[in-house]
Amino acid sequence: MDKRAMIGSRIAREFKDGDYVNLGIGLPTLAVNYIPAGVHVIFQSENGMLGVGPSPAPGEEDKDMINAGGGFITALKGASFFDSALSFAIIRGGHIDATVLGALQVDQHGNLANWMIPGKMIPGMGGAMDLVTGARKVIVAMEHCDKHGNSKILKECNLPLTAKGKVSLIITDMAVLEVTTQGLVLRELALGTSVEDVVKATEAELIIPAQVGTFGLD
Amino acid sequence: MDKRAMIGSRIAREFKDGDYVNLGIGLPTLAVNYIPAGVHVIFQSENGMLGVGPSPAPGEEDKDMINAGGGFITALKGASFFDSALSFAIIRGGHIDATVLGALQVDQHGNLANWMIPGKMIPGMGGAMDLVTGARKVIVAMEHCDKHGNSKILKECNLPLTAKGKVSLIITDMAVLEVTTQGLVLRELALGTSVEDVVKATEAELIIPAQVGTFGLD
Amino acid sequence: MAKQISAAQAAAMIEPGSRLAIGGFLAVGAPERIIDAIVEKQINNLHMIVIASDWEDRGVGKLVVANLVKSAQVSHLGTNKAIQAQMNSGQMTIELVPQGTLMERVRAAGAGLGGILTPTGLGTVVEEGKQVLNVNGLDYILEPAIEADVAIVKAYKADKMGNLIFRKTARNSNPIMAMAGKITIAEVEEIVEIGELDPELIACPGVFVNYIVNSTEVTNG
Amino acid sequence: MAKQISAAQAAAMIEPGSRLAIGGFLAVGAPERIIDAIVEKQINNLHMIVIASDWEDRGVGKLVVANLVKSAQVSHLGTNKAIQAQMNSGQMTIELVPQGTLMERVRAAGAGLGGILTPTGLGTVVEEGKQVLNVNGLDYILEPAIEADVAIVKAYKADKMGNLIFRKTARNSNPIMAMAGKITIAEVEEIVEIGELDPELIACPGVFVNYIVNSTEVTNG
Repeated sequence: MDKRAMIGSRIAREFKDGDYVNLGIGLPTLAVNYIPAGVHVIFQSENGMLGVGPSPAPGEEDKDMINAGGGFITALKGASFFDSALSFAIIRGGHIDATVLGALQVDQHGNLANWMIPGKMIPGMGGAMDLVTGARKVIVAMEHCDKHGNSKILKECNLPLTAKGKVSLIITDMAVLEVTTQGLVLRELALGTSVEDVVKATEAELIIPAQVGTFGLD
Repeated sequence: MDKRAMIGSRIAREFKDGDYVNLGIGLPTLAVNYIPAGVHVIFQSENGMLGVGPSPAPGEEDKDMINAGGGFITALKGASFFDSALSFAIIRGGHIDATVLGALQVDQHGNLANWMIPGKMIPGMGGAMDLVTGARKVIVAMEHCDKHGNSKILKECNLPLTAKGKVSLIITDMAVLEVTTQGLVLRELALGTSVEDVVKATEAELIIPAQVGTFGLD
Repeated sequence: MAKQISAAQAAAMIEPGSRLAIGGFLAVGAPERIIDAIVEKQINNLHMIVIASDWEDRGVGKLVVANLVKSAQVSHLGTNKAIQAQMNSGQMTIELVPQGTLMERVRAAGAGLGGILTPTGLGTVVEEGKQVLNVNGLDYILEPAIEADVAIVKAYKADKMGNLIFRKTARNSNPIMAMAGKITIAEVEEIVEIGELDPELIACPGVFVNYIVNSTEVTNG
Repeated sequence: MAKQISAAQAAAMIEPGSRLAIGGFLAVGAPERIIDAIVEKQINNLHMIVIASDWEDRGVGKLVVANLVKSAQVSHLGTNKAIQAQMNSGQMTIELVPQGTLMERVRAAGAGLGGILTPTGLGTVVEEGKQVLNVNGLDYILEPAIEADVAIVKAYKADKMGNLIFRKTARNSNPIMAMAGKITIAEVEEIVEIGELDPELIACPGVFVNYIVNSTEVTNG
């Protein structure tokens, strides 16, 4: 099973009809392929539009139409264009229902680190700090472990934070975890993954309720 | 001679070609009739436009086209419409070359009082405080004395201020006075008015230079 | 997505005692039908966030005349004798706010900012009782954001997603007030299909708008 | 009124050591011709206020590659290896600013405000060394306004008064940067007569624009 597709399809189930959503670049954008029929989600691109549509066909790119990752996009009916200050007023002001971002680390307090590794990689936070601070629901979508097999879900982030205590849901290739005031609750297991697998792959403490759901590609 | 026309024509001489100007309601608006040929001044209305034109012909009023005083207006070619926040960003941000306002009192320190008489009249400051704070040049245009013959140009304003130390020029039916760091300098006399007349009608201390110009309707 | 409702339904959403941010400037660009419906339903004890108190028979002045407003944040009262009388009698509490400061404070609420730092009002009564901060050598008054329970605005047209376009000086405070409501209701002259508005012309994206009221529709609700 | 000049004349107005606010997002909506002219004239020691450092061969990245930038306020460097190398070597001083904070600080300068009060960055390194203020029970970081000597922006069309309209996502930071320059220069794809632009569509009024450069015109300056 394609891990990334599975994460993308699970993200898509978080959206309600009429939601305004900002998807971070990379993995989160896969969610657009799995929005259920009858659910209309309006995607924002923080460089200044609402109503982002699919990528253009080759040869039909418009030089003035990119998303926040620099990729060419199209506009759906009902789209609007605006300047960056209004775009971040929308974000910071709590008008975006959900944002989905990747992470270097996330911890059981809902802290997120996704913008720099000191001494190694400092791309800058771009719009991520505003998104995580302002969106009504912050979803982290990522592979559960890094390429060395180390857990990215920690008791305490040790990389510089993007925002403190703002993450509410973590969706990985292994599990769906909810950040609660009690701690990190295991809500769903990926098909074929056991509770033990998740516990073993997670540095953070996990609360395992009696009922744990499952998810996976249909 | 029409005092108000004389003041209006004198105000108009303060504007340079290409200036962006905000005129307060009442007397200051008379200036629009005296802009010299070849001088193009762009008038702002703080409710959200640049490029205010003359009043519409009777019967041609547009319900959505008023100035800040509530009077019907037209738009000139090159006009633009925007929201109130941008309108005051323009004002507060120092992008308006000159504003002309009436006054209840003005004093030799450049203080202005034009928005309330405690216990009597509290219309509110509207946009006046922002205009006086933000415009590059603040011109007060008014009759020299109130209807009881008392000087409106004082050593110290005793009504609540609109802004502190922001007035740079005072144009009345008797004189043009410049606010300097030394004090209030008599720059011009209205035709038919003597230095003594002005001194007598002014409570503030006046600096009388060797050369004093004159103004009046041509 | 914005839901189409009647002016009466809009008024029915407003609780007595609500903080209302209402668009318009001297009643131009004012949501007259929703204001009428609030008067009709006698929703009282309101706090009103407006540029001006308009006229006694037009704009938000009608709320004042109907004795529905207990307090207001407003920049200008000069055109409405009723509000001045209610202020003098103590029936209404008024915070006079410079117009640019008012707009920026409302925008701050909509934009998730805590307040603004403005030079407007320094050395005047507006400064009294407020924190003054020095930033890079200049003084500014800290003025907190102004939030609203419900924003009621007027636009020229809406599409069914709630995207709004405005006409001439009737735009004024409307796009700003729309940002600040926990719920935002837009009264419009025409509702068009999605895709009919020029995306470059939308001065208030639908993300700020929850409900739309067609002002030309006869309400029965 | 805006004066039409060439890209070379625009560059000649910029002093070495200037603070430049430059529009664009990953080089979309970037004033490429004026950037080229700055490189041509080797105007150095610049401070650059930009959303991102773009690519090495497009947008403001070209200024970095030409070693003309000594410091920057920027939200994202990830697409430009040259700026990361210059940052690591100490050749360039970088203040990383969250994108929304950057835009709002630049807007504050243009709007005559001293700074902003934002929750973005609380509990992170962005907060370090800054004043945190509590307003109505919530904490906000005080971030001062960011002023520019010269703002250089890119628009789709200008009229001869300097009114600007933009196209799609090429609008981005341009109307905001335009507000903050002591001098503002707009590079545009077409200059039209006064009256040809729809007054409702003007996203940056000419009051913010001093000079216009036609990007399609061959410069000889």
